Amino acid sequence: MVFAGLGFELAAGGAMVLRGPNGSGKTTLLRLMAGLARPVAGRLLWSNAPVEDPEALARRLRFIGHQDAIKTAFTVRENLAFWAAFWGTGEPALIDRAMDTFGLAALADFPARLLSAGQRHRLALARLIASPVPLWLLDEPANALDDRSTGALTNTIAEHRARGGMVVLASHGADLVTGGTTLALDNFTPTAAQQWVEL
Amino acid sequence: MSAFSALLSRDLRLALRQSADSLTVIAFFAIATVLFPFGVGPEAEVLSRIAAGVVWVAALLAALLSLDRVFVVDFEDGTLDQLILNGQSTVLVVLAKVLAHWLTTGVPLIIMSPVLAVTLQLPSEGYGVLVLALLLGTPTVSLIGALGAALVLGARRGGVLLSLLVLPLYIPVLIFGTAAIEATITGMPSQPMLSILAGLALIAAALCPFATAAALRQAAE
Amino acid sequence: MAFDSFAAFIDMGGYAAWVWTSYGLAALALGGILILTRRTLKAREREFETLKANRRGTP
Amino acid sequence: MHKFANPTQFMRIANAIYPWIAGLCLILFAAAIPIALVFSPPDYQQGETVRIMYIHVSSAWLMMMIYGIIAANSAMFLIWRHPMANLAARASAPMGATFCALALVTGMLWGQPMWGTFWVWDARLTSTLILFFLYIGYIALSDAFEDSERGDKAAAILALVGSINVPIIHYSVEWWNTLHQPSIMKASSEGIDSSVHPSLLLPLFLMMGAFTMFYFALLVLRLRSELLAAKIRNARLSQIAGHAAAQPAE
Amino acid sequence: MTRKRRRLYFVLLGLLALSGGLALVLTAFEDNIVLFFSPTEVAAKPVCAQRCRIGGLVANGSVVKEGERVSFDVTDTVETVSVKYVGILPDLFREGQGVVAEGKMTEGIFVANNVLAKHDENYMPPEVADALKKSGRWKEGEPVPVAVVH
Repeated sequence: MVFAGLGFELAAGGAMVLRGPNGSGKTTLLRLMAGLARPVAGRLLWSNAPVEDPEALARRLRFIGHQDAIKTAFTVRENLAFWAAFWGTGEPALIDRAMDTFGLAALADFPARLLSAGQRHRLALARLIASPVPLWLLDEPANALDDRSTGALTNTIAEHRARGGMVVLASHGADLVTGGTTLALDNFTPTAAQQWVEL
Repeated sequence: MSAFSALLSRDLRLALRQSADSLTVIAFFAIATVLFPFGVGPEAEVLSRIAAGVVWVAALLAALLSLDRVFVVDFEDGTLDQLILNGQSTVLVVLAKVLAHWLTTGVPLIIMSPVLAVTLQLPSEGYGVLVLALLLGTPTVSLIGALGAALVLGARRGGVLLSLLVLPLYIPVLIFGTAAIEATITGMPSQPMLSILAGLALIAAALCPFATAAALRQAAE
Repeated sequence: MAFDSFAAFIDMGGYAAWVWTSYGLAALALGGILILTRRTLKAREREFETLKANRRGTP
Repeated sequence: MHKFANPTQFMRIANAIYPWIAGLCLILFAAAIPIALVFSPPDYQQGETVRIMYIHVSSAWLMMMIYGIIAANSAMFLIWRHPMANLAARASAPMGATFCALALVTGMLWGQPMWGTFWVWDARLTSTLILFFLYIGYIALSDAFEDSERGDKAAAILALVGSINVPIIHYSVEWWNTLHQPSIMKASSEGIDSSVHPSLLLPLFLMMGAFTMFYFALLVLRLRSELLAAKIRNARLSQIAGHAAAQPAE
Repeated sequence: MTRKRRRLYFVLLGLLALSGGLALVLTAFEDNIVLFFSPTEVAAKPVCAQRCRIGGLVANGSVVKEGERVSFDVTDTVETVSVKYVGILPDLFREGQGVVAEGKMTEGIFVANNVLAKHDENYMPPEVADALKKSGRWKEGEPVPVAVVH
């Protein structure tokens, strides 16, 4: 058991920052919200209705985790174009904008295997713009990013929220959002007594 | 369908860019087959008796070699999470992956098989039915193999475990695949064996994708 | 009683090797899995008791 | 249903009936062994080797029944996530593998004197061998992951897929021209038809009953053991969580 | 497409494929996938020029033994094939009993290199078998008219 007794809601244009030490369940919570994992108990609501169709939920959200999901044999543009085609979202113009935003335009036709860790992570984040959806779930998005890219990410999140988008992000570093709520996950760590489950 | 066709074309392009991977499988198929004349002796009579079985067994082992990588690369670089979040169905992802695997390993194996059968002195009546049997049998190999590959994602000794899980399930395909060829050579009708192979492929196509999708989802969990 | 003598019983109508091997292997298999199960169970019971005791020991 | 899904409740019932199952198992063995070995007559064709049948058919019956139990429990585990169903499947698998091996070996020991060969590659024997590999694969897969829950689920999916083999084993002797004799029992409107004389059927039924009770008695012990293993794992995890909580937050 | 719809399509498609596959397999089995050929098939077609198996009943009065050399006829009551064999016979081998022989046809005679005995699903003590035969209610190789367990 990672956490218990946790509840929150997020309105359009809202943002929430998950904070807590290692192992407090930030990644687990994000994956639960994405529908990649199932909770032992508890439920997920969208517009006050229980999520009964995980696929419809998946169409409304983008999850960017620790792994960048990049094919190194493809170029930067091909990587973005594949995901845009796979999700059936986005147009070529959006792909260009995504690369511009995260400073990848000059690298568009470079094979991804030549990119540095930070550039790869930017390529993963560029999917947020190339294939737009309302809800972004970001797991430590500022990891491996330099100051300029962090600034770009902060702006992108602000623009997304201004258009009514929602963001949930796990972070233990710099503030990427202004005026969002903060959820300290270590407050919900089960007690030792709860852990000692008498099966 | 956009997810299906996008994934299929991505896998095919990846296979083309990294064509060394597919070539390794074909090379393994050739080497494994060519070992037999050295093992059992070069007498044409002995070789032609075992030719059908040897080609089939070598094709199964070669396919097994490639199955290891069907999902594991996507699993390790985080692509699998994104593929599951496709907004349509995980079964579509599985079908695209299986079709891509069949096109990139099954088809080359089928094309290679008559050449290798020549080195094993397969009687001339056998070639047509050899290709036909492989054509009907290799889709089952890809379908069952994808299930095995999804089950062992993240396991210790995944490759060895994969062969333990998958090879027993290949036995029916092997039995009827070789029986079809033997029947033709001995002047019996091969049609019943071929229709069993087709039936097995249909049954596998009906059952395996669902199980594979379930296995993938719980591997990502 | 299907046998005239003890020797006939042991001989099993000439099939002693097959019959007795079968019964021997069955006894070995059933006995073996019984012993293994009990041994694991005992070991886990002991381990669980130690863990419980340790837990009471620490607040 | 949910009453049985609760481990504490389930084990209370299981432990209560355990002495009865174990006692019944002992009584059945005490009756079956002397009748099978001494008091039952030989067969008119196979002579004394018919005594191997009592072990062989009982083992084969159990390997099929246990696989059915594993598949049913796997389905319950995957659909409703009942932890007890998972433990029952895990606890049964090694026994299923044992009985499957026993059925194969006694079949060989019977085949050699009667058919003239230890082994033929026909449908019944081949599909039984596949079942044995499935059991081994199930056990290997469920233990192959660092995260035990992942192993449980992967193995459950494998068990469900493999269950397609069970009807193949059962019907193989009727579909196929084979050395293996047809089933000795057939359900019909009049009850169960059997081509076995009652004097040979009695030890067979006794032995099958004894084997079945042996399985259920051992299942209770193994469930107790699996449950303890889960509790130990949980206790260890809670210790680790306790350590983490004791450390200062980052 | 809604989720339910999509699921329904997938399941229907799966069921269609499953029933199609089962139908193909089962009709193929009707066409007699064989472990062995019957004497009628051997007589009708030029099978067994290479290694194969034939199966049937050992014809009554056809067994001739000279040490390890045995010759006997295998019949399916329509056609008969003569078999030659050198080696040890299984204990169940006897006249009227089902056998399977592995080998190949040479000059109209089936030369076996292995003989396997097939036995039926009837089990009974010898006294019962004798009594049944004496009363004429049963002949070896036929289903037994007794033993219905209710």
